[in-house]
Formats: sequence, structure tokens, C-alpha cells
Amino acid sequence: MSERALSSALVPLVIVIPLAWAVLCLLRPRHRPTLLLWPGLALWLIASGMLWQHTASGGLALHLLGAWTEPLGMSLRTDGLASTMCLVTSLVASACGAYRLLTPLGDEPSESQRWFWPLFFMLGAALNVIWLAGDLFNMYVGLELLGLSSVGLVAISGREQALSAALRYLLAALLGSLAYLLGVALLYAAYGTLALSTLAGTISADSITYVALALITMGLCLKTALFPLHGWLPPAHGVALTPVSAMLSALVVKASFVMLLRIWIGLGVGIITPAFAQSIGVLGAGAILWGGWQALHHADLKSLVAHSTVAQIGYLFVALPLLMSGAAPGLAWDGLMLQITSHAFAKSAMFLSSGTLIVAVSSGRVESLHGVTRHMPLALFAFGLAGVSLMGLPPSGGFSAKWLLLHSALAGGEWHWVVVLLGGGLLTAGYVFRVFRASFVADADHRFDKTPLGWDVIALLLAGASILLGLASTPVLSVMRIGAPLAGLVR
Amino acid sequence: MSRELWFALIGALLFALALGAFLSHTHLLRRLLAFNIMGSGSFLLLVGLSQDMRGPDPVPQALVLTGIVVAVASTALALILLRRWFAATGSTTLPEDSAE
Amino acid sequence: MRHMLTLVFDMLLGAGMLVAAFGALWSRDLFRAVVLFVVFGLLVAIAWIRLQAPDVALAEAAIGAGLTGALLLDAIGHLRRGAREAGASTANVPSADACE
Amino acid sequence: MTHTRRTMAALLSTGVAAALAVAIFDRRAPVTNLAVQVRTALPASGVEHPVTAVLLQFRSYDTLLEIAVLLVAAIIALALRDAHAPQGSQPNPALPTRTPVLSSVVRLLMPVMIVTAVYLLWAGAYQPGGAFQAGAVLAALGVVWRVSGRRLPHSLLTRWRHALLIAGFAMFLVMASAMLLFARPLLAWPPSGAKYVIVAIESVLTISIAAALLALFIDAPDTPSSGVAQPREHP
Repeated sequence: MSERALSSALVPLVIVIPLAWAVLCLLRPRHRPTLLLWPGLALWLIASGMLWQHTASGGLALHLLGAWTEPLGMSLRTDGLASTMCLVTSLVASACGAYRLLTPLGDEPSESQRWFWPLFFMLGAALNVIWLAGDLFNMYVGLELLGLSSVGLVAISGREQALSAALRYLLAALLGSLAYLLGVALLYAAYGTLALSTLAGTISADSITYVALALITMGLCLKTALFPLHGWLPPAHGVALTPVSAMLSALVVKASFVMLLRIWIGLGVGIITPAFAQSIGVLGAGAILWGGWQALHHADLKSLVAHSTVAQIGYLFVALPLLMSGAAPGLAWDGLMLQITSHAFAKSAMFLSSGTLIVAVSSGRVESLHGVTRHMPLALFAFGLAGVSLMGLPPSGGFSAKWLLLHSALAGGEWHWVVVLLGGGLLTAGYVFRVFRASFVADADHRFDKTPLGWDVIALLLAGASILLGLASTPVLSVMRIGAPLAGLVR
Repeated sequence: MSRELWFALIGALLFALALGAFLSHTHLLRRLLAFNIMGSGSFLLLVGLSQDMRGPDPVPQALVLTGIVVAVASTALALILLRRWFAATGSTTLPEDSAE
Repeated sequence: MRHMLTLVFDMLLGAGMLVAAFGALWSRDLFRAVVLFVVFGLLVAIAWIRLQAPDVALAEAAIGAGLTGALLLDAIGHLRRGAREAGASTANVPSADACE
Repeated sequence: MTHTRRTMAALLSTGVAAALAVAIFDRRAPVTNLAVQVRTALPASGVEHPVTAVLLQFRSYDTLLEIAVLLVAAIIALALRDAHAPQGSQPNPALPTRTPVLSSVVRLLMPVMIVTAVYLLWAGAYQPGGAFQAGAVLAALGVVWRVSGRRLPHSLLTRWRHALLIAGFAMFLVMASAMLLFARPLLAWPPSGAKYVIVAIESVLTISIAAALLALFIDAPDTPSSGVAQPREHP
């Protein structure tokens, strides 16, 4: 087999491997098929790593599915964003999977034990489908696969609140994807194609395009839980099993955002007017402030972290106007890319360490964390490191992301974004320190349950990755720029 | 107005009508009915508008087939969750909505 | 003449779809709403034939109207039985809502 | 509150209707015409019916993922069934509505529906029909069977169900990735044997689609006779 052929087979592997493991886990629905799972996670990591390496050295690539060419057929597109997201997905998913494998099953309901893994791998496959998609309808199917497996993972934790959270999540997801689908229907009727690459060349600024774009944007904003459409997120992310919460917050909400980004950029700056982009940015600003404010006031630790996700999503949307109509779109792109990746690592670290703390003190409330400083230093340290990145303190990936966004805003003299970015940082500091303040209270009476050391190691690794992204942002960003249509964005 | 355009228009009206019902109702079963009608509306719009003045197009028809299967899977899943929620609490609305 | 007839048929079909959908979305009795939904599904299947999409018509009749309708009817029966067991006298949400 | 909600809903609904109306009437003929492209590529696809060609050749990737969606829904149904009956008891095999009339109707319907399903599957290669419609008819048969109050064969519900459910997706996935070994893209069927591959996939898919739809129907948790809803009677 030639070198060229091997590399072209690499691209679909990141989808085939998780799908295959979903089937394998179904064939032997044991509670914990360890011998099956470790090789699966390892293979997935290796394939993603090689794919990233391939993109880093070889650049943009297309894998023609069924050997048919677009727009009749479909293809997998590996640009820098797609390959990096595949890599981040495999890293975060493996960490969450390993966390799950180290979890003592105890008295957890049996359905969450038996059926976790097939859904877990389906979720991973769906994410990779979306990162690699270049076709509007394919994105829809990927989004549905992602939505249903997420809802399933939320529901199987079995408790009553999980059911209502899952239902609410499902209804929001269904409404969001229908709005998206209707937009896609209009675009197909107007342009006769579903391939973004074909669409980009023929798009024109008429009213059907605008209506389609508005529907797509609304649907995807609902799916990404952009303020004020975020109501479904905190219950679902708060009630799920800890590794599930981590995957949902770190990866799943990004999928619909990346779709929106691809569609906006694909349609080009001529279609997305500055006012449109600005109004989306304003909602992002609302998310940063509202999510941060809510996180300051929630008694429940996982709710606090979930609201922090609402706020951090806001940064992604604030980056959009800077990207589409700002003076320095290159800086905004870099900042956006770093925000997506560093938040993935930081938020998964934060959820996993929160889960560890909750198990240790046998309570989900922030006030129950008394004395944690002394007894659970590693988990708290991981939480703190993740917090540093979310706040945007140097030298973390979150810092570089926010710094780049700040510079992009300053370049165009858009001071209002600067205020929002700084205010968001302050709010984040507020809720992270809230957890620390509770943990410093000495409480001799408190009992602490033992937690696996592996849990702390995993959370620390993820938190470390989010810091490392700040120190080594240059190589990552140079890959993520591959295939980014930055030239088209500069006016 | 051609036949295709007429059915596309009906599809658009169905979508809007059902959207209103989806947002107004709190009863989960009614919201599911609305979801399904919204789906049918967007499918009609897709095929009707794509085939207007162009004749039959197998691509949107295939998309609709896929969409129908996805819709029935989602509906069935929602019904299963609803039944369990009802069995656990005796309620057919979400807690946030019934509080109103 | 023939053209006129098909025109009238399409008009009536579209209007019928809107009426059935409206009934499915807003009728007070939930059982009746679901029955109207199944009728709606069958009308949509006819619309698919008019749009020269026989594949979709088959799928819509079998899945959209048939299976989804059966699922919804089954769920209603379930909700009603549940509400009866819970007792109508307790005057809480389920009995009032499920049988509405 | 309900009033505000309804007003908002009505406003949004009207807005969407207006926007769609504007969009529908402002439209020009597109540059790309996929219908023509499908017609041109049809001879190379191995099937004669264009919709089947789109589903299992040009956009087979979508179909693969769609089967995955169906599988995920069925998995969740199974998972929540387990939660409801943790002892692994048989999932409510019969409804209490058994009537002689319905029973005889079912006996009559069964062969008709099976024949219809096989016909739909076979016809899909060159005229309307295919795995989805055939699978739906088979599933409908199961539904009618159950609604009539009959028991489904026990082994079908326990031992074989898993295999039937997974077979379609598993086979599709194996076929799709097999060509990767020969340095061909994912989902590239062998050029000479495309027709047979597609027929094989569709046949197995029919069974799995039926199994998945049936799982979604049968595994819906039933009313708890002594469930949580009862304590409310005696507060």
C-alpha cells in the first residue's frame, strides 16, 4: 500500500473506529468490557494523532466518499480546524472514557452501566462527522446523531431530574435542527446544491438567502445554547454523569458552533452584514455576563460549572463580528481557535475535578467543600488550573485566546467588546474564587470519601493541556490556519 | 402558481402554524405532534420548491426519506422519555412549564 | 377541463392538510388530535404522489402516518391509564392534563 | 405567563410565515442542477432507480449515519426499558386489548404485509420502494401483532433482537470500510459488483430497520401498576 493511499484511508478512520467500537460494545453489552475499551480508545487516539500530523505536514485534503465528487457526492474535508477538532475530541473523549473506566460502579442504575459505552462511541463518531463535514445536509444528520446520543447519555443516569433535563434538551435539539433543516431546504431550492464548496461560489445576496441564513443561524444558536436560548443547557449538563457533562460542555456545544462558523465563512462576508454579525456578538456578550452572573449565585457545584459553559460560549460568539467585519480578522480567527480548544480542555478538567470533589464530600453543594484544600489538593489544583484558563490569566491557552480577541477588538477601536471581555474575566474569577473560598474553610467534622488517584491525574492532564496551549500556541495555531479562508475575510 | 409552488407554500404555512403550537403548548405530547407537523412542512417546502419549474429531483426526495426516518426515531425516543417521566412524576409537562 | 380538475384537487388537498394540521394542533381532545394527525399524514402522502415522489409517499404513509400514529395512540392510552390509576380526584396536573 | 407565551408564539409564527412567503416568491433558477447530474451518473451507479442511487451511492454516507441515528434511538429505548424492569423480565409483550376480531384481522394481514415488504425491497432497485419502506411495513406488522394482544415469539424479543438490531448497521459499516483496505475511499463499492452490494445491504437493512422501529415501539415503558403515581392517592 502506498504512502498516499495510507494517508487517504486515515481520514475516514476517525469516524469508522468509534462507530465500530459502538457496535462492538453493543455486541457484548457487559457492564465493563475493559479489554475492549482500552484498545478502542488507544486506536482512536492514534488515528486522530496521525490525521493531525498529516494535515500539519500535508495541508488541506479531501476524501471523496464512494469516489463521487461534489456536489453530486459527498466528501470529508480535512482542514486545520477539522483535524485539530478531531484530535481534541479524541483526547477529551479518551480522558472522559478513562475517568469512567476508573469509576467504581457501586449502586449506579444498571442501564447507565450497560449502555454507556455504545452511546459514548456514537457521540464521538458524530462529533468527528461534523468536524469533517462539508455538506449542509450531512451536517444535519451528524447533528441529529450527536443530539440523540447526548440526550441518551443524559437520560441514562436514571434519576427523575435526568429525565426532565433530557426531555428539555431533546425538545430544544429538535426545534434547533428543524429550523436548520428549513434553512437548508431554502438554500437547496435556491442554489441546487448542498455542498458548501459549491455554494460558496454561487451565493448571492437575495431575500431567500437571508431567510435561509436567519433560520440556520437561529437553529444553530439554539443548539449551541447561546444566550438567551441557553435554558436547556444547565439542567442537562448539571445532571448528567460527570464524564458525560464534561464531554457535553467541552465538545458537543462546539459542534453546532463550528457548523455556524463554516456556513458563515462559506457564504462569505458579502452576505453576512456587519449589523447582523454585531447583533450576534451582542448576544454573545449577554451570554458572558449572564452566564457569569448565574455561576456566581448557584449553590450547586455542577450547575456553577454548567453556567460557566454558557458564559464561555459567549466568547465564541463575540469573536464572530470581529472575524466577519472587524479590522483584524486574522487575530480574531486565532483567538477563536484557541478559545474553542483551550475551553475544551479547561472545561472538561473542571467538570471532572468537580465530579471528584462531589464524590469526596458526598454533596453537590458549593458550601459542602469545606476543608477540601487539605484533603483533596490535587482535584482542587486541577479545578484551579482550569479556572486560570477560563479567567484568561497568563500563561494559559484561555489567556492567549482572550488576548488575541482583545487585540482584534482594539485594532478596530471596538471598545465595547473590550469592556465585555474584561468584565467576563472578572466574573469568571469571581465564581472560581467562590469555590476556593468554600474550600479553605477548615472543618474538622467533615468526612471525606476516598476517590481514585487516576481521576486526579486525568483532570490534571486536561487542565495542564489547557495551560500548555498558551505556552505552545504558535504550532497549534499554524495548523489551525490551514484551509481557513482568512484571505476572503479581509475587506 | 405551479402545483409545486402551491405545495411549498402549504409546507411553509404548516411549518409556521406548527411552530406556533410547539411554542404555545406545554403538554409534551402536543409539542411532539407539533414537531412532526413542522417536519412535514419543511419536507414539503424542500421538495416543492426544489422541483418547481425543474421537474422531479431525486436528491431532495432522498433527503426527505432520511428526514422521515430521523423524525420517527426522535419522536419515539421522546415518547419513551415522556412515558418514563410520566411514570415517575405523573406529569405530562416539564417542571419549568407547569410552574407557570 | 382535466387541468381544472387537478387544480381544484390540489387546492382542496392543500386546504385539507391545513385544516387537519390545525385540528391536530389545537383540538381540545388529545385523542382526536392524534387521529387528525394520522389523517394529516395520509393527506401528506397523497401530496407526495402529486409531487411525483412515490418513494416518499410510501414512507410517509408507512412511517409518518402509520407508525408515528400508532406510537402516539399507544402513548395516549398509556397516559390515560396512568392518570386513571393516579385518581382523578387528586386534582393534580396529570389527570387534568393527560385526558384534556 | 401562559398568555405571554402564546402571544410570543403567535408573533414568531407569523414572522416565520411572512419570511418564508417572501423567500418562496423571491427565487431564481439555480446554476447547479443535481437532477441532471444524477441522471448522467445513474448508469455507473449499479441501480436503475434514481432515489435508491442517491440513498446508497451518491449520498450513502448520509444513509449510514441515519441508520446510526435509528440505532441510537433503539439503544436508548433498550436502556430505559432496562431501568424500568431491572430483572430482565420480558418487555410488556402484550397489551390487554385482545379481541377475536382484531386477531383474525392480524392473521389475515400478516402474509399480505410480509409479501408487501419483500416486494418493496425487491422493487427498490428499479422503481419506488426500498429498505426503508419495506422495513417500515415489517415493523408495522409487528406493531399490529402486538396491538392485537398477541405475544411476539420470546426468542425474537430476547436472544435474536440484539443481533437483528445491529446486523444492518454492522454490515453497512463493514462493507463501507472494506474498500479502505484496497486503497479505495470509504463507501466505494466495487465497480462491477455495486448492484449486488447494494441489494445485500438493503436486505439486511430492512430487517434491522424493522427491528429498530419495533424496539422503539415495544420497549416503551408501560404504566406502572404500582408506580410512583399512586402514592398521590393517599397523601
